[in-house]
Amino acid sequence: MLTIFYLSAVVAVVSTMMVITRKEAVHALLYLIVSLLAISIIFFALGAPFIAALEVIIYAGAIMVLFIFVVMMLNLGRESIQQERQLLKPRMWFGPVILTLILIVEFIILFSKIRGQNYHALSISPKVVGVSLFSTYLLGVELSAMLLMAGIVGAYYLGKGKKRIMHRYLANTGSDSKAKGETK
Amino acid sequence: MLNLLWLIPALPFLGFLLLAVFGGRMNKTGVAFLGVGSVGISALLTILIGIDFISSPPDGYSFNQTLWVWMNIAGFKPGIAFHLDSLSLIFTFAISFVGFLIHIYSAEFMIDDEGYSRFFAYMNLFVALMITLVLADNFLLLYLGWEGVGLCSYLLIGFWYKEPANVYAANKAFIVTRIGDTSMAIGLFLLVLHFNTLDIQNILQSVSTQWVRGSSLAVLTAFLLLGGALGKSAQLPLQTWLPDAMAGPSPVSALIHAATMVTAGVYLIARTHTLFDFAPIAQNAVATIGALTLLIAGFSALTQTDIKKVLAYSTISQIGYMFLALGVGAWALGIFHFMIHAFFKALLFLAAGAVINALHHEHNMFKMGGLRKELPVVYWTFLIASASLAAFPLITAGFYSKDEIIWYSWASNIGSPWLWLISLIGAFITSVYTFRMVFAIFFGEQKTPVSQKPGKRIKITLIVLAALSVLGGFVELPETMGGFAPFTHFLHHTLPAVALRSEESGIELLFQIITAVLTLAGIYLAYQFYFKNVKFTERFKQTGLSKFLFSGCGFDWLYDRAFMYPAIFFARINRNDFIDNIYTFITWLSTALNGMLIKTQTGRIRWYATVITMGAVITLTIVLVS
Amino acid sequence: MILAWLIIIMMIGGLLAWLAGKWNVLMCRWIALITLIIDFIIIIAIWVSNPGNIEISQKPEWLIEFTTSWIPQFGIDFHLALDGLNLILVSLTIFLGIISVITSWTEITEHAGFFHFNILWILAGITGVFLSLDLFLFYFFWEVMLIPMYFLIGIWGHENRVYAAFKFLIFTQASGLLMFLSILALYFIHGKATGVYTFDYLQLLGTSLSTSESFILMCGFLIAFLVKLPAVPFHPWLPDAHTEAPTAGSVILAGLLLKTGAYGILRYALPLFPQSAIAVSPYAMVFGAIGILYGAKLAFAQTDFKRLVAYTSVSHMGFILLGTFAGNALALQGVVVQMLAHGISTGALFVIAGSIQERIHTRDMTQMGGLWQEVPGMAGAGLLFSLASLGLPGLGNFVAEFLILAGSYQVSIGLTIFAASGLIASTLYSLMIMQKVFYGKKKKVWNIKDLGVREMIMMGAMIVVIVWLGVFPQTFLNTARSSVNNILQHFTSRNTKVETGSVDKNNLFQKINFINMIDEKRSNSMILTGHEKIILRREH
Amino acid sequence: MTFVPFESGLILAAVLFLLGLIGVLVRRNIIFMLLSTEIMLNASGLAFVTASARWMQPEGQVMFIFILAMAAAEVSVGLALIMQIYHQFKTLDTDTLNNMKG
Repeated sequence: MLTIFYLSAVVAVVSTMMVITRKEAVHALLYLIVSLLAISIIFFALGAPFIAALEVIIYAGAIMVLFIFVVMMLNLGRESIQQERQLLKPRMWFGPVILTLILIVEFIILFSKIRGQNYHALSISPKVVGVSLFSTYLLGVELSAMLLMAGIVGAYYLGKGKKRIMHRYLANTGSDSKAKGETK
Repeated sequence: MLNLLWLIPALPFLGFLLLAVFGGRMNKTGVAFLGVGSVGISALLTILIGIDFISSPPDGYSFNQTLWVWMNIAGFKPGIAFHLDSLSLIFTFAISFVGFLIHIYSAEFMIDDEGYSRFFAYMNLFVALMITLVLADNFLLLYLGWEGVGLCSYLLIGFWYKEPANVYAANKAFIVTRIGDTSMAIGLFLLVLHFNTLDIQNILQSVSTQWVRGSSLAVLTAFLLLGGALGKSAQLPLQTWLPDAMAGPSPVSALIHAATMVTAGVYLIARTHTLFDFAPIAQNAVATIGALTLLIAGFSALTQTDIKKVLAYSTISQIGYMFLALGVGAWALGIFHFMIHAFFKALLFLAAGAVINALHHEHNMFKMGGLRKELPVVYWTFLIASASLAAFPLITAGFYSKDEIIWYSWASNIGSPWLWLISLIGAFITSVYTFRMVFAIFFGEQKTPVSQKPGKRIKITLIVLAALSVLGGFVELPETMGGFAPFTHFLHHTLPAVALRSEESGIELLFQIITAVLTLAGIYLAYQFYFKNVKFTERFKQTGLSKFLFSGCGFDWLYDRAFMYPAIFFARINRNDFIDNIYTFITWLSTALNGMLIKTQTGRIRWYATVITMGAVITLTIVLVS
Repeated sequence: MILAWLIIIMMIGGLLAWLAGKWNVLMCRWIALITLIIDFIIIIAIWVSNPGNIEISQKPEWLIEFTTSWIPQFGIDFHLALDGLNLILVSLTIFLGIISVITSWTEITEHAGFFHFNILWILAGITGVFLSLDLFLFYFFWEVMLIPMYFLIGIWGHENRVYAAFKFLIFTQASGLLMFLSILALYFIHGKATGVYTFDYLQLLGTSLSTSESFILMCGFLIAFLVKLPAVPFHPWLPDAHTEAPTAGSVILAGLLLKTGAYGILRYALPLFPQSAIAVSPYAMVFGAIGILYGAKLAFAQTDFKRLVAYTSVSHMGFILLGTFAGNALALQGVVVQMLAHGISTGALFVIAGSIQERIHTRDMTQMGGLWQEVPGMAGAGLLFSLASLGLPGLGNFVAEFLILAGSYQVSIGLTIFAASGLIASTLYSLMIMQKVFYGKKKKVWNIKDLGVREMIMMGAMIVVIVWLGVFPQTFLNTARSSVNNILQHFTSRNTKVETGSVDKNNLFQKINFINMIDEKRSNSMILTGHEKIILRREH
Repeated sequence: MTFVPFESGLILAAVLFLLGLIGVLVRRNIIFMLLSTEIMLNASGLAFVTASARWMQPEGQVMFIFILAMAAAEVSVGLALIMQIYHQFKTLDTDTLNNMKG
């Protein structure tokens, strides 16, 4: 089990690194899928089979497909990669990496304080999770249902695309420039 | 009869109210009728009450009447209450009677003025308040009258308000007297602190029983009250306002700035004589200030060309004599001189007003001349008044009042040869400048044509006052002439008699002769220098000394530099209130800080994320380190 | 209940006026006027029905009291009470309210309904401040009066109105916040000590506080009141607000809002924290005296008519501060009269300034001059109220200033002499008004109308009141006597304290006095009656 | 059978989270930022699941499900927004999209 964990952890970390360094969006997405799959294995190793399944189905399946659709719809061509290259300058990595290094060191120090205790590596069955969800956390479920609903409505509204959604400030400046253009 | 006392001030006040509210809609006859009538009835009442008072004197030779309690706080209980005794009776009489005459005069004098009703309203108000002042039972009511007459003086000096100079003069008068008034107010606070009352009789009694003669407290109180008196009576160093006050109409100068209001200081000191008695230093100061003032003002009068300014300076000088009399303890004589002075000085101003009116508002007396034949009534009355002012021996009232003051400034137990000498010089100068004026106006060639001759009402007023200026003196004859003195006798019910140095009582006649001779010499000198031999005076006019005296001995110059300019400068430097800048700075600071915070709002998501990360780093570090 | 109605009538009247203003401007004016007249009749009826000379009592006694529960969870009551002091002030409030409605009859034409709503709500707030006896309620009304005032300045003000409105709001809000913190602290301290959590004034009155606690809490209250008063370092909001506000706003600001500060000191700062208040009283008196002269000096330097009058308020409020902390019957009664007299005289001067501005469209005095010929009636009124403001005897301000100075003289001679020079300064600026506005040569052909009937009635009423105050002040002194005596109780405790040992306060006074002639005993005897004083002196 | 140590799970979650963070901080393309956000969400989910395994409680997994739901909603709205932004501004560079600058 432990071997599987470490192996998939390495895969997850490496593929995630690839995600954030890719210049082409589709490549990054594919790496992310790999990362998600690796994490799903980790979930399994942690004794959460239901979550592992959800990770594969929803994350790697649904959400990533959504991403891919959007990337395809945007139809970003060669020039976008070119542009990406300009945007991604090596020196920009410097600051964030330093910050995160500090953070990881701190995390490690924090976690190392937790002395490992023995525990039963029994998997938690989907049934337990389901019961918990629909009894104790029923309100949360309802709320997330509403959130999803709102997300759908929002996405629909934004995606209608017939009318330009503009902030009134932008609309004003836009019409101003238009007016200027007309006078020319 | 005595119970009608409150009507004496109330009637003119009613006149004021009616004139103030309805005056604009009344015709001039109605206005004159109301204005003169109210004061007339008041004067009549005064005489009736006076007769009643003298014929059947009330207990303690004084009469009190309380109308209502003004305020009543923790035992401090001043009322609107009147107190009639011999002193206030004489003042009331002089004010209402002379006031009445001047009202008659003004009814004709002001007839062409557009502010006719306004004028009479102010004059009535003045009479009401002045009577309130002298009749007041307590210091607070006295202070009401005191400030009130100051106000009327302000209003009447600035009566022709379209001329900025008049308004300036009015402001000056009010402000300068207000300085004195403030000192007096502080004196009143002191009295409240120590006696918890402002009742004059009570206080005087308490002073004589509780305070120690010559104690610093008594001296301080006396000096504070004296400050008020100096301002009102235009004595050194607060005399500068009076010459400028001549900007008002002539009847105003006669009534307020010669006959009545300016002598309020004399009244105050006489009224509080016990206090001054307990403060010998203050009383000496009164005498000294009086002496100095009479000298300085006399010299200034000598160089003036404006007829009214000569009279103004002579007024200051004559009040100086009254102060001198009070200062040497000759209380009754000070009051006597006040009364006589009220007659002849009012007359002088009124006659001068008639002259000025006759000559198209010409004030410069060297542009007049030869009016003897043109205006005979004015000439004769003016001459009588001048003689009285110059103390022409034996026949004028001024002689009887002034001569005795000069005598007592030597003979009183607190008098001194210096005071005597100064007052003697003053008498000499008085006769010089008085007759200089007479010669300049009425003798010689006529330089300006006469346009308007005085009418009946003006003439009657002048004649009555002239008669009083002569006859008034015979109610008080010096020891050497029989000592018939009902006036002082009457006053001694209220004021103590003068204490003499015993060894010198025999030489009074000698002193009188010296004075009389000097007076006559002064008249002759005036005749020589200002009538026969004008060249000398022309040359004198060019000298710096003359200019110095002309400007009133430079007091105005000094005060402008010492107080006026600094005050204006001080007002200017901080017009916009520097304290505001402190708050403006706070505003500026928060705006600046806000500007700095705005800089962090770049609108870049990555920047925000970075800051959040930094926050996380810092938080975690703190958690770990602690 | 009648007290609550006083406030409710005004609030309802305000709402009605707002609604009415939508269709008929004249109707909203009449509604506002009638509302205030009803209130005025009520308050006068209360006054008349209560005999003026109320006996001196040890405990606060109320003519009328009204309590109902408001937010019981936090111990907040709707507690209103009337005694002599606030009876006078509420009457003044409604009187000046009527004046301000009348004065804006032709001045305000835009959004008249909302304007009258604001006026009535300000008045309701002020009345509430004067009447409430619950600290939370007090703070509530304190805020109620600010917001409409902000609108009043900000909407109907003159050229620089927005700046002035913000300045006013920030000053008063910030200081009000300090007061609110103090109120809360007092609430919790009292609650912890006794277990009763209440905002009720009468219960909080006896809270025992440590010296430092009491001092800090008192500062919170005092600063709020000093800003409102305003005392000198806190005054800069006043000239701007007064100058920029419409006439009615200036009248209410000067006549009433400033009085809430004075009232607050008398009702809250002194009785709640007597020891600390007494400890700061020498400093407060110094600031009062500085205020008198500094305000007068600034007034003298102004050329804007309204600004000048605004600074005179600073000067007159200096007298109030001086008198309040002098702490004897003379001075405190003087303070009561000063509140009234200043309300009337300054209000009247603002009305005059407003009506001049309405006619010649400027407030700059350098452009005026010679107005007497054009508008003799207005000039006469202007003269009278300038004289009132310089403290001419026979008018209300004199009585007040005399009593205050006579009272403070018993505490500190040097300071009083310093303050008395303010009398001279007040002469300077008052005469300047007359000189620059009404006297002198005409600068232009103005061609303007004198006071109309409406303005005549208004001026006449104010003249009657100010003369009445000057000649028969006893009417008001009697009404206020018991309240003043209650406040004095707290100063009496000071004297016992002084005698038992604290010496430093005496030293402080000695430093202030440059002619110190009060011996120690006498300074302690300053609130004794005259009779006792004489006995004391004889013993001496 | 050996079990996954608690610390290792957490450290993995931290590493993944920080990688996501680096992505957000470094990338200017808004799609990549959204992707990085997903990584971070996922990493936090991992932490929850680890904890759930540690204490044998289902709550951690429940939380993961909530996170999942939230991520789904977020992605749908976010992607819709990205499309709109791209239509309007013809760019996905967040640094040029700074109209919200204070």
